[in-house]
Amino acid sequence: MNLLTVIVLLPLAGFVLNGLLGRKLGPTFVSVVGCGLPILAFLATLKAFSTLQLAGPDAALIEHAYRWAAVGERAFEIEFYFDRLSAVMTLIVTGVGSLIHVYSTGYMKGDAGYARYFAYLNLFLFFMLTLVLGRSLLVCFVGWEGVGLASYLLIGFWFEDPAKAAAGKKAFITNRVGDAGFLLGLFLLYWAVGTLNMDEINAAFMAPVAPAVSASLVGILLFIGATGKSAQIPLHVWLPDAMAGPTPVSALIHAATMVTAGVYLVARMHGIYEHAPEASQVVAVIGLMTAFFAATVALVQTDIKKVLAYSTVSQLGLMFVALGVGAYGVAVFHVYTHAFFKACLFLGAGSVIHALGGEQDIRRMGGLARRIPVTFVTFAVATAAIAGIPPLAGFFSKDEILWFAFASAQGGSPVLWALGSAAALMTSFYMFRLLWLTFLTPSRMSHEVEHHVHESPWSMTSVLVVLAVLSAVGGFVHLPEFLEPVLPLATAQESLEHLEHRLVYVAIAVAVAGFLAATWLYRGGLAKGDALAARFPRLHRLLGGKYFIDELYDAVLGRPLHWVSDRVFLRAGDRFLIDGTLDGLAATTRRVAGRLGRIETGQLQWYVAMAVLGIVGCLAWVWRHV
Amino acid sequence: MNWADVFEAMLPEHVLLAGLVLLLCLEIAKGRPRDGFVVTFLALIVAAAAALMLHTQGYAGTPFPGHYTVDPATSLAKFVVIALTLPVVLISRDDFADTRYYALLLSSLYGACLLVSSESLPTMFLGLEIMSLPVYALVLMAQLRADSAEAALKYLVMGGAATATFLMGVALLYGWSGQMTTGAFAYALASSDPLAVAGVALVVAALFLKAAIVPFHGWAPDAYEGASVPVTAFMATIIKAGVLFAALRLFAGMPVARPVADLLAVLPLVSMVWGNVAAIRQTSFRRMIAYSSIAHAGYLFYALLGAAPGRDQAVLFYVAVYGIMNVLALAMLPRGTDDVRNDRLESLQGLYHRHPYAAIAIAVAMLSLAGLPPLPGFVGKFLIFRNVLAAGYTTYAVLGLVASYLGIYFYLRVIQYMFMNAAPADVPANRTRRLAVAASLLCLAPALALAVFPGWLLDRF
Amino acid sequence: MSEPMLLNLLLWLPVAGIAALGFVAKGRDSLVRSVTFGCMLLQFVIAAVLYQRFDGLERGLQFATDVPWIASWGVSYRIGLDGLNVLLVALTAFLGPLLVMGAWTAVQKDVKLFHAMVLFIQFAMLGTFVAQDLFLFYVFWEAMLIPMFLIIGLWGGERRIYATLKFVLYTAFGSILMLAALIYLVLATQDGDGLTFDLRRLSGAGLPLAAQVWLLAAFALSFAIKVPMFPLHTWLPDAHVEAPTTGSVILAGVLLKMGTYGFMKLGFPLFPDAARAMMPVIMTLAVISIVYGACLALVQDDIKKIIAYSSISHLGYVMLGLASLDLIGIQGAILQMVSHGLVAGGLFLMVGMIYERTHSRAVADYGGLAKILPLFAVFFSLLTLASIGLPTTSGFAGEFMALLGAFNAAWPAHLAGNQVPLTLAVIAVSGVILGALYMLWLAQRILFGETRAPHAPLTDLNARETTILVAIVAAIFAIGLFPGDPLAKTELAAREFQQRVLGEAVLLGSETR
Amino acid sequence: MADLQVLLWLSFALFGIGLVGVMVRRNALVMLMCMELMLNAVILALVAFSLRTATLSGAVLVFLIFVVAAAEIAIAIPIVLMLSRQKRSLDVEGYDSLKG
Amino acid sequence: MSIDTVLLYFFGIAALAGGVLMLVAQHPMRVALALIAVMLSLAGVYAMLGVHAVAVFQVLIYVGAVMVFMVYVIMLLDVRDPSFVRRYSRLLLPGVALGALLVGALGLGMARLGGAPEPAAGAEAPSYLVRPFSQEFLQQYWLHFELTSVLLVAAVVAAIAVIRSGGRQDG
Repeated sequence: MNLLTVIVLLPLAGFVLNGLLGRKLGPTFVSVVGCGLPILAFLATLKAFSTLQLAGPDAALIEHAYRWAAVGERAFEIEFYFDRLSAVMTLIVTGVGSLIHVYSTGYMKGDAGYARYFAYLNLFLFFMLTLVLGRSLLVCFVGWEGVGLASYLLIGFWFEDPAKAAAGKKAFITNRVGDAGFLLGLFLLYWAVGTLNMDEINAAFMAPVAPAVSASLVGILLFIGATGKSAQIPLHVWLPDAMAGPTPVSALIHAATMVTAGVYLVARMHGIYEHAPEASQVVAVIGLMTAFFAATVALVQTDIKKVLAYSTVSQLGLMFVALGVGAYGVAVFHVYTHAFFKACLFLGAGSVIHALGGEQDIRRMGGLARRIPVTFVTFAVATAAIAGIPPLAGFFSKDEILWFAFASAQGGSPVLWALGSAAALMTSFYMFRLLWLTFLTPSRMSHEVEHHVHESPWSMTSVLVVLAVLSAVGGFVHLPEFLEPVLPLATAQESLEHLEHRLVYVAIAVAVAGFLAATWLYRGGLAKGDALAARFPRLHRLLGGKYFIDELYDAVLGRPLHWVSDRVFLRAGDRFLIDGTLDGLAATTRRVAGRLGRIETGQLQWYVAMAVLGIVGCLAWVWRHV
Repeated sequence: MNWADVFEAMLPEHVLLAGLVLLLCLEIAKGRPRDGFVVTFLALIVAAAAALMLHTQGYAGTPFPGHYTVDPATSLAKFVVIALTLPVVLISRDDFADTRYYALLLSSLYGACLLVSSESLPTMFLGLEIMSLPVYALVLMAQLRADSAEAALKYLVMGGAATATFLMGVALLYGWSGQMTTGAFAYALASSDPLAVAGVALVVAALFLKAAIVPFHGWAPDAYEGASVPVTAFMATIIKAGVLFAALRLFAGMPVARPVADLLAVLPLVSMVWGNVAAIRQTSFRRMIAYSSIAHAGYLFYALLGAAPGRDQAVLFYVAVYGIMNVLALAMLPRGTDDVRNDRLESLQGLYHRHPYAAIAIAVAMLSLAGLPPLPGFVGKFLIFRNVLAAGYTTYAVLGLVASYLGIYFYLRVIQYMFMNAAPADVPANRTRRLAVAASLLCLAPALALAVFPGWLLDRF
Repeated sequence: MSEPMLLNLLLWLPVAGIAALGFVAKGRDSLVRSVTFGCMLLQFVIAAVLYQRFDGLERGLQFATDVPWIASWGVSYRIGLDGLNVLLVALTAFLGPLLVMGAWTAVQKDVKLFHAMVLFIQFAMLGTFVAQDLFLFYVFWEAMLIPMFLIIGLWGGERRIYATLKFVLYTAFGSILMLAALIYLVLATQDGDGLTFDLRRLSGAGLPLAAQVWLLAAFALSFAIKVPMFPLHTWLPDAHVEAPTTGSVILAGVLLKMGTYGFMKLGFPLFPDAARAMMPVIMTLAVISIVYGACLALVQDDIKKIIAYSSISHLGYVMLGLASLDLIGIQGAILQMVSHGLVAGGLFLMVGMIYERTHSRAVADYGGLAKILPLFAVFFSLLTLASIGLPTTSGFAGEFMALLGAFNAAWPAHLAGNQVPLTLAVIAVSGVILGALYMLWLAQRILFGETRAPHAPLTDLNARETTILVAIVAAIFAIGLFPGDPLAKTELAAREFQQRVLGEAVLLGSETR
Repeated sequence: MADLQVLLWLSFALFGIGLVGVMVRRNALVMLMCMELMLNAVILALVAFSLRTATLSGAVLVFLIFVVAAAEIAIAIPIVLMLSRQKRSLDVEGYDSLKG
Repeated sequence: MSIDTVLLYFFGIAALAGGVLMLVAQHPMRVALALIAVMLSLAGVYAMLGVHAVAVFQVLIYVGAVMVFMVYVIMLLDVRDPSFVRRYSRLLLPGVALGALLVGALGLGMARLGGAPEPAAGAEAPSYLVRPFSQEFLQQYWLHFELTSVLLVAAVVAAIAVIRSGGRQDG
């Protein structure tokens, strides 16, 4: 049985069924199909996973679906590839995905676009599975673009609001910029290696005779694709805006799965990066910058989802730091833990928003701990996990990242470590700030809102609980070793190995420090924080305005493009130069026509004169040649 | 002189002459006006049949050696000329009731037939005169407008100048060669004797005058506009055809070398541009057709640049198609009492909604004249430019094609008026006349045949 | 029925349809529509059969007819299917019935003439594709002008006369020079057997390079105007905007492909040496078209204009793929032609549908249509996605392969050491971004946001319109997901094209490795 | 025997005078007479060449020209008469209602 | 120089003078008389050249028929017409210049002939007496003889048609 194909197609079936029939057959049908098929996919993945486990550590299941196209001797095959890396990703996608589908049945209850929502969500799963299961870059790219599409559709799910529709468009366009880089890399690889199968490409780069293309160039191009999808500087701008979508979507797409596609891609193509130190360095530096700057922005955000969004960006940055220093398995490890706690956080935030009837501003929350206890507890666990409090999941993965950032033989350096730790510190700080302001401080809610606060239905809370548990214990699965047959372990510089334990303590200290700082500042509510902001107004504005990157892009790219298109191309080029020339020629012809008409005066003598002129001309012409 | 030969070889001419005589008798006997039409029509049919018969029989002979020759090609040309007159006669009946009109038409046609067969310069001279003289009167006979006499005088004076120029050229050629055959001209093409080249130049200039090549074209727009519709049709087709066939006889298969080749290229090229451009701003349909015919005369003379067999083929095909289309367009024009107004292009506005058939027919004619495939005009254009290119005049060919491009606009403008513009408020309702429809069918059928099977005509060479 | 007859039937069916229309009494408009539709449908069925029976592995013409036409010049009525035209013939026949359906209620004026013209242009377009004789090709090529002139000029918008004259005069200029070059070519390549217009025998390969370059330039001018390539594109927006829906669909769906088909069938193979020499120029223009068209689409406020400029951009990919002279690129170009025909045709049909309801094409007049016209929004989104080349749609297949070809062309031997193609290909990829930018912006403005429309109560798509769009979307996805089948039909021809152009000179990247 | 050149010069001069007359004179009748003068010039040339080439055909053509000239006048005069009646003038410059 | 030559030159000069007179004479009647003078002079030239037949017909047909007709017409017409008063059209100067150019173009070309061309060798000078001339005409140019009749018929019909249609217009 073509298990992998089935895994991919199950959500697609959900999309088709919900899309075509959902509106007619009602929400129950939609829920059953929408949740059932992903769960089936998850079960199928488990089955495939067990098969894979039996096959041995470095085995891979390869399934040929069909031949997309063949040109000459070259064929573009649609093949699915299931090794341990894809297995982990698939499990995350189907597992967390299924949970979020279940959660959504509660969250989206009663929405007019219920069927549409589940259709989109299933479509997303389909493309995401295509992405992680695809053997060739082409299939991967199909999924890559497809998840962008699903993301676009879901961000703009409530399209009546122009801002939400615009956010969707922004996400898509920004992703497209990255996709262009991906495409370029893909083309280059195809030209150089002659195949798009990722395992073969890796093998080619591992081979003694490397392909005739700069691995760094290809690496950087693919990484551009990754920055788009994974919201890294400079293409991170879409992710915060993407919070316009329904919260489960943020959890699934913009936290747990899609945004980690970039990490997956780089990890998957590690064969290239291992031979591209420059590219790796770029990956690390960009990742670090993203981690740091996103964390600083998250410090001052007041929208609960925006905080989480920047936190996601920051965490993704850390993953790229890991990738950049060659710790591919560690990066995937963080993807894995991050999927749990960040999904839990988002869903918790969703639960809060649900409880508050749509309120997202943490300045108008507070004191929710007792009102919605399940949400609070799960949220707190996840917060602790992301902050890196041991022994929760986030601690393990983050600690390893920081260690390899410091000590990796493939580009680790104290600077990476220091700034990464600073980012971790800020993470801890803003997450606890969020926890305090939302749940623990005295209520700042309006009376009416407060009156309606209620705990979410079991379909939502149960998911929260599951995720919280996973966030708590997920770290004990030591993924890097498990992935070792696929993704080689990074090696630490021997001279630094003795520092490993000390750094663990530092990491714990950092997490605790963040917690303490947040407690100190926000335990009493907003006042202290606002006072601090007032003391550094410029800095606060800079961070609150997200470094004004959007405005910068608009001024540097958007407007000039528009200006050039409008003024130079349209007005000067098309209308003035081209059409102007042609219209001018036409007008000249008409004018000449008028002149010629005037030559025809009606005077017979003039006609004769013209004729005589002609005769003289004829004679003169032939005489010249006699 | 073999009388049987004379009879057979000149059968079409004889038939025309017989018709002419019969018409004169009718005129004298004061027969009913309609009889003139019937006699003419029958004479034309018989003459056309005779010409076709001579052609298909492959008859070749010289009833008057050195003066007059008949071969299949000339018979075919005669057939074309005579057959083209048929629709002209059909659309004449409503305008002209008297027999004199038909007598003049037949005599002019007789002249054109002479030109086609002429082998000596005097014959050609007489042919030209017999062809032209009646037309001066025909132009004037348009009773519908006051300007006809003016048009006739202009035509006459320019025609007279052309005659004198032609004769002067003939005199010089004669002085050079001592001969009066068309061969004298053809040989003179290769000579560099001053007499010969001057003679050639003058004869060519005279042909240009008759065919209205720029700058000899002054008379054409005025004459076309001033004449009545059938006469315009006759002038635009038969007269032009006659002149071109005369030119073919003169060049007689001789290759054209410089400087005469430049003469044959430059002025016609100027004509194409001039005619096509000047037509853009015209408001009178016939005047526009006149400018169009100036341009077309340019294409026709271009054909002479090419080598011999292709040249005949091109001219014959082009003349046939061009004539058919001109007659078709003029036949389907709305007609009424106010000729000046009916002649305005604006009166064509919205024609499609009033007379769809007429509009479509005119559109076909216009597109064919513009040389757009799949209409036969394209094949004609193709033939001509193929010859020019084959003769090695690439630049001239390209320029000529570009000049022909200039013409597309004003033909399309007519279509635009008929199909796309709304009719003016006070358009008189003109009934489509049955004879005009018959004439149009006489044009459309061969046009269709030539579009689908151009080879039928082309392979006859 | 014998196989060649089938192709002849396909070709001449519209003419029969016109003749049949002649017998329909005045005023019976729906009968006119039915007759035309029946004719088109039958044509589609025939085309489908032909497509099925077409054997991609067989060299040379299939379903060929060769009857002398003007024997003395070697002109024949010579038609046949080969790999280059089989897809385009199928596309044309596929769009035919949809055109008629699309115009079912939109055209109320001069219905008979309209349908006659649609049939006529269908005839001319099919003829251009199947013609295997240069003369015949030219005749059909030019014959397209007349019906298009009338379609735009009679049933078009306000500035229709300007637009239609611009279209015709632009196009005719190219054709005139092509005619000159065509005659020159035929005369220059004349051999002992006299003239021939047989496309299989004609080749300008023996001519000196300078002559070839001139001839190719003349042909290319004509084709480039039709494509249209920068800077000869300015007729297209005007023509599209003013044309009635049917006209736009014909233009975008098939007519523009004539240009690229011309390059593929005539321009490059006839003058291989010149083609190789001029390839950088052509590639540059293609890339400029991609970027320029996309940029201009960005600043338009008329829906049709946006799609019109997007056509310029999309056909740039076709030219890029062709100019790459790489097998994948060529195949991609062919696929992109078909894809663009479907996508742009579909988009124009949709614009027509909404225009029929509101009589406005201004983007600013619309908003939030997704709320009031959900079905419309779904299809519009799907077509938008296909237009921006989202994977699984046909747009992706074409664009992807064309670009991939361009990359492979970056290092073929005939341009050894030339970094220009690589640079160009990289620039071309930016079109992917710009394409998403303008199309999504368009979709966002009209589908999303506050509900806004010139007339408040709008009805969603009816069954007829839905059928049209379902057919188009199905085709788009069929090609996008399974391009292998069409590509298998064209591969041999694409390879022959490639070999003819490259000659003995070099073999390509994708072949040598 | 007179010098051929002299006769030719005379012929050309008369031909030119005729043409100039057509161009510069306003009176329609004068115009017609000038055209006759042109034909006379041609006749002179023909006669001269006939003598030079010692053939008769030139002279024969002369006779044909006589006939044609007469016929031309026979048509031209009525036309001019018509015009003079219509336009109340023989001034050719006034005959410009057709133009453009 | 023989008397013949003198007379020839005299007639030639007279013809030229008559031609010039045609250009400058104001009244059409004078122009007609000048034209008659030219024709007669030319007839003299022909006679001096020995081409008697042409000379005779020149006088008979041209002067006797054509010009008499012309003079009648001139007398018929109103003399107060502006064209009788103002001789020249606007194109006087350009016209004269063009005429001069034309004569120059024709004449200068002929001047390159370089002396009198030789008559065809061995050809005996034909007789231009009326009798051999008529024989030649009727044997060689029989066709043209007949054609002139067609021409004349056509011309007559045309003239009648013109006059008739004129009459109708007035009526």
